[in-house]
Amino acid sequence: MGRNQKTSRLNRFVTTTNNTLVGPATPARSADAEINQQLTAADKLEMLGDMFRIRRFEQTALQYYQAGQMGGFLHLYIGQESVAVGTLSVRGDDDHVIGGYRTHGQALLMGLSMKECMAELFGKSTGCSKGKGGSMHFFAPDKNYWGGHGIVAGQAPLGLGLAYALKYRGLKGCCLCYLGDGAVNQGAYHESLNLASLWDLPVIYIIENNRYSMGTSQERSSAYRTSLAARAEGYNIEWDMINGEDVYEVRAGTWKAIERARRESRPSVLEISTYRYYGHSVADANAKKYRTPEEIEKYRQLHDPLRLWQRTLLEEGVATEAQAAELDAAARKEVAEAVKFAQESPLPAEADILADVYYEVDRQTVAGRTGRHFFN
Amino acid sequence: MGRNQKTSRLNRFVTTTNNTLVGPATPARSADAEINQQLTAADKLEMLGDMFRIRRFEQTALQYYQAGQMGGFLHLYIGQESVAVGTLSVRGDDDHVIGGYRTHGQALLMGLSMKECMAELFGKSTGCSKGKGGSMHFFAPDKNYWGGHGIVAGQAPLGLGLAYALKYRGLKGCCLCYLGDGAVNQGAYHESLNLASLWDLPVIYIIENNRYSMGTSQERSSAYRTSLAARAEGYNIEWDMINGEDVYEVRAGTWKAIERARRESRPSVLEISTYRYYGHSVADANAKKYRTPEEIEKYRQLHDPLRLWQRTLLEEGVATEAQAAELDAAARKEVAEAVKFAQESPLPAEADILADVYYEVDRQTVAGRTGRHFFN
Amino acid sequence: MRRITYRKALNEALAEEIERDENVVIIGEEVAQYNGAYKVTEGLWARFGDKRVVDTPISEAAFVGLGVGASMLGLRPVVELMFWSFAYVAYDQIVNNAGCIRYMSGGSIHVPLVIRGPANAGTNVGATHSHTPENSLANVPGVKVVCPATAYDAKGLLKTAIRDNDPVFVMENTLLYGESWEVPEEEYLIPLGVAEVKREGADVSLIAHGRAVITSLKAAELLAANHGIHAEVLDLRSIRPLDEEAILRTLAKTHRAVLVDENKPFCGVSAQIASIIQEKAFDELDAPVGRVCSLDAPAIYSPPLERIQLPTPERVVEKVLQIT
Amino acid sequence: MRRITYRKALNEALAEEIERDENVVIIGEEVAQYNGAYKVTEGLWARFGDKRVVDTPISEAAFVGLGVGASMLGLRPVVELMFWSFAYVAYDQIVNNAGCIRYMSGGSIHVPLVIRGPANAGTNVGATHSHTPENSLANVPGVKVVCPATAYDAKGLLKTAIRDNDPVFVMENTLLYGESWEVPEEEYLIPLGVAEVKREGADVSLIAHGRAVITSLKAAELLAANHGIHAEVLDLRSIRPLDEEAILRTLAKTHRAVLVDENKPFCGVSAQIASIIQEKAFDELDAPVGRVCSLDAPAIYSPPLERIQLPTPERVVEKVLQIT
Ligand SMILES: Cc1ncc(C[n+]2csc(CCOP(=O)(O)OP(=O)(O)O)c2C)c(N)n1
Ligand SMILES: Cc1ncc(C[n+]2csc(CCOP(=O)(O)OP(=O)(O)O)c2C)c(N)n1
Ligand SMILES: [Mg+2]
Ligand SMILES: [Mg+2]
Repeated sequence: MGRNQKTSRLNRFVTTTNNTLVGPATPARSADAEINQQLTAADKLEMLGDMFRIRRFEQTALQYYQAGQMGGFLHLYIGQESVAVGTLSVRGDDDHVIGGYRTHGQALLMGLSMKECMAELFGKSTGCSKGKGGSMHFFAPDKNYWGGHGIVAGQAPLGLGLAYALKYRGLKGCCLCYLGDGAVNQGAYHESLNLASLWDLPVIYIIENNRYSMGTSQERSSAYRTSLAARAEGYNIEWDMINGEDVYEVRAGTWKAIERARRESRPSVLEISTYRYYGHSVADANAKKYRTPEEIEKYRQLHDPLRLWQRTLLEEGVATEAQAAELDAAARKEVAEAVKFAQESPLPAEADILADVYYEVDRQTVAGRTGRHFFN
Repeated sequence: MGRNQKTSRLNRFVTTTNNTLVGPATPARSADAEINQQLTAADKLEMLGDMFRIRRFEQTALQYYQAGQMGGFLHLYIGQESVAVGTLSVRGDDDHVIGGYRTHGQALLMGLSMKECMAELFGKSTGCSKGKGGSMHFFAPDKNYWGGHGIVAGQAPLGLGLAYALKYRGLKGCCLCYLGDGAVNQGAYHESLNLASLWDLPVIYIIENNRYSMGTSQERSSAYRTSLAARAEGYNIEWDMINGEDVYEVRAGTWKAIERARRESRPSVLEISTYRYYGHSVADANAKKYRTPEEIEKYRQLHDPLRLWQRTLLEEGVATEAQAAELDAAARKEVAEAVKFAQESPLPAEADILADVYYEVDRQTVAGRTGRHFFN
Repeated sequence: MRRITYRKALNEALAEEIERDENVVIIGEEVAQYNGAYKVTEGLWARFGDKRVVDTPISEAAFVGLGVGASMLGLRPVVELMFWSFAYVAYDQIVNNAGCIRYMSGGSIHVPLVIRGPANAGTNVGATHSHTPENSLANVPGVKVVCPATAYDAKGLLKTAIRDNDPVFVMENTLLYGESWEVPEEEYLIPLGVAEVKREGADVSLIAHGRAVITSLKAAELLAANHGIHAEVLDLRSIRPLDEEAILRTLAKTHRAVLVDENKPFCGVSAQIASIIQEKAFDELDAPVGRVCSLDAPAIYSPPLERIQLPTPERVVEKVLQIT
Repeated sequence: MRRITYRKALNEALAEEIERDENVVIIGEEVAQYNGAYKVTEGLWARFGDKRVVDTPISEAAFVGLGVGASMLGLRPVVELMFWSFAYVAYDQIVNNAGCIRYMSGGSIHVPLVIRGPANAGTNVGATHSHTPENSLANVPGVKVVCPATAYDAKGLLKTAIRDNDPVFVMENTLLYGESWEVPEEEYLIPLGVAEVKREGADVSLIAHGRAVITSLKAAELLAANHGIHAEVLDLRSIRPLDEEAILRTLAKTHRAVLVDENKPFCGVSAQIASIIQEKAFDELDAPVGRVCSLDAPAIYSPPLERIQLPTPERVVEKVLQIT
């Protein structure tokens, strides 16, 4: 099987024997990058707050899911917060975002309220998808957030299309399209890379490499020489490997790609190393079989992006312990309110099952009133 | 669009200004390769004969197609004969072959008789697919020839499966899977590369790069850095670029890949430069629009694989003009007999429309006689 | 009135809509510089340029998905599939992304996308190239499917499809591209979901879509000439939305129906129509609804055989005689 | 008799066939080391090892196509789709390669392949994961489709499917995996194409497949208890081949039918059955054939809503009351 030559870079914290908190490989360089120098203390605190928001939101969702108050899947982002926070903290207002089914983090950062997200998980009509999409299918196009897609890599061509529309219409901005390390083996992703390069589209594919696709390690699912991102070379696309636990590095790498998209209308592929603490989805009974409890524990202890960022801010003197605790408390409060909102919200009505299928029917246009649209 | 850095190697005869017959770049080396040193004069003549067979077969098919005696498409291989002849001349009896819809050449070399191939084109029941497949769908599994596939790159996973079965069953041999330069942009091909490498499968993907997919040049359809084959690197697969007009080079490169498959059970990707003289299919009314008549003429004059090989044999003193003419005459005779056979053969019977759908029904097994299989 | 081909009618529809709306863009394999594999887009690239008429690599999943994504952000892509048969390499993008995103987003997104191309057997291109997926795609709530039978309908339906705000799949027919019909110079639109009686008759209703309409019209000729049976031919034009009223109307008149389509029979369009008729016109029916479909095997290559694999006027006549 | 779950029954079928025939190999995402996303393959990797139970990357087109190719050369691959919904990224391999190669090769190749996995809505996993493609796939001549409703049927049908020499698509149901039924210890096979009367009755026939059979049985209870109506429940088990005789037999007895399936209605399986019944049992019918399908929208997430989007016993009862 596979003959992958691992780079020490991506996996370096996997093989570390150092028992202390591991810092980024090139802390000085990344932190010194212009995009990071511009950060104010408030900006940095906001990012910490965002990490708390994502984590507390999901921890609470998990409880209600386990209590049977939600259906379907729940793919938790916990452990990966620095990726969403880092990448989206450099996003401009004109940039658009689309991703897979492990994207609560991105959604919350794109301006979706916790209330509408929590309500969606509860299947309520006040949810961001009116209770029709569920955990995998959050949407807020008015906020440049295009989902939430359940089919692995199904979003890759859509992201391409968003970038295409931006370019076609002469609009500013680019599209950030997230996918997993397992998703790179879907054909649609490759077709998309070719088109992105051939047509000079401003799309950035962000591979959140959390080392596993369900129970399958990267080594068991992908053949590669140096990295997954390097496949981009075959399409003449610039790519980068980024240490996901270093928010500065994530920001610097993403910014470079965004600049490339804006200035040259060229695509990029970024592979960001990260880790998920929970199972593939909550129902993943085998969460502990394909990796050791020690591995998970090591990540929690040594590589937790939230703790690492918090420590960075403390070390930089940007935040105090008390400020961090305040941010946490605010996040918890926001979550509690979101739960209350979700619980008190109504379910969709029975008639809603047949709404939102056809635009023309929903608007009761002439087209929507012509011919039979629904059958039984 | 595209920012491809062309290698001079693949396209070197495109840019040549030399007005004489262009020889292979590394004639000494390729001809000296062990696999070529082993060739007897008879072997070399047989290869020339095979080229004549393919060319005369297709030229005649073209006439009957234009006379309305065939239906559907007719994708001619003329101009590319050296690829099929070169690659398949090093094939062992245990090796299997599968390809796309421009594969009459391969079929004829795999032991399908001209008669059954011509009869297939005429839609007769004596055809290699009983008149059910047509030009794109020749089959002869008893001769290790697995088609003839009309969906671009649809054969890529099938070739993988043939290789998988060989390995699983502990059989010798590998699978040669042909596809075009346009086919590399189908997702299924990429998924196949990953699996081939990950599972160490003895499959060789042979990209017949004739520079166009229908009316689209390689530059307009593919983004790449150095070559299409180099995408294999992203999957840690060995790859090679081969000058298709040099039979020796084709043989040497293919042999290396076959050895790799046999000894290491590892896949390869070979990109073989070649050219087609006719339109994409005969019905391609635009055959002359997307490339200049001069370009086509230049290939015919300077790069014709049949003429080049014939000249090599003359220069080597392996063949005389008379011998070459004899081979041509034999090929023409074989074609004439094939046409006669095809013309005199019966059409499938009306009842045959519903045969060959289900194995169990065809054999009238208990399963085939249970329940309704066909509807109306 | 002038007569133009089905191909030309489609071409005019595309040109007019490109001119009318700057967000209309034609995307597909060989649609631009090559003028279209079947020449439906002939001259459009020369006239409207690179931006509006775009050649793609052979990557249906990516460019169909691109069309969906671009439509979400305000474009009106008209994606050509060289054959609808190639939809199968892009099926996930078609069903899940074109078909379900509006719903999953609670109606916050809409997908004003057209996918068009030929969807027919009968040209001896073999089983892989001869699929007719209108039945399976019309199964997907959220999409619309139209199958024009004439040049007039092709133009009017395609124009409407492009202006529609839902994904519309236009299924054409290579055997009709070269046929001519009367088409006015003036602009017109044909609503989706409105069937048309293409021939009046009182004895039996032939209900069809796409080229099967032409087959039905020929059958109606034969029935009148040889059997004194006056068949009404109803062209559904649009499979979804479906003009159920028109179906029931002709049934109320004739009390007998033969459904003709080029689908493979199992769960073909005519299965659905038969199901509707027996449910809603049970008491109107004087005989079981008959169906004439393609013979139930993958498309055969051999030209004379494939001709009879498709519904023929003779088979329609035979079926009519069985139920009258 | 012992009772085992539907999941366990499938697991036993796989284990027995792996043992019986060295060419049977299980291929799919997470089927080996993870024991299957839904645990259908639990323990098989531990017992039979790497060669016989194979984990794949998320590349359905490639590994389904690999299964087709390997089956052509003598293997009997049993490919698991984690959900049949993911068939859409492999649809070309399924329809054109599994479905058409035998025909296009003039019968010189056969494809003894099984593709199996769950094909159902009802677990709130959203529209993309809730497709039921049995109707569309059974449309393809060359393939077979079975939809077991009980553990007993699941085991017997899967074993037969693996031994069958044509491509057989086994569509299971995640909502049934945990349910238990009586299943003998001894080996048995159930032929494809044989329906089963799961409950006798003389007043109306409920004809169903997959989990809709369970719904129909519950409806029959309600009809008996509350309305004194004795419904016969016919489980098709196999969609293609189809036990048409059994359908006509129950119709000849009850003269009324309600068809229940979880497809979306347009061109769903019940459309085809309705079409057959009205054609072949026209004079037997005392009322139009009724249909109860999923409500015609993509699968909704919200759990209480999705429960009623699927056919419920109550809706079946209501439809029966309408036609009796
Ligand atoms: C086409 C398709 N195949 C399979 C699945 C089931 N599935 C959902 S997520 C997943 C693993 C994806 O792993 P990865 O891309 O690494 O993302 P992660 O879950 O680690 O975020 C699988 C197999 C799917 N949703 N779509
Ligand atoms: C999936 C799919 N898309 C489109 C086509 C139509 N088509 C057939 S051949 C072809 C061009 C292929 O070019 P290439 O791979 O370079 O092979 P060549 O014809 O040059 O041998 C196209 C677009 C097809 N058969 N299948
Ligand atoms: Mg992952
Ligand atoms: Mg080519």
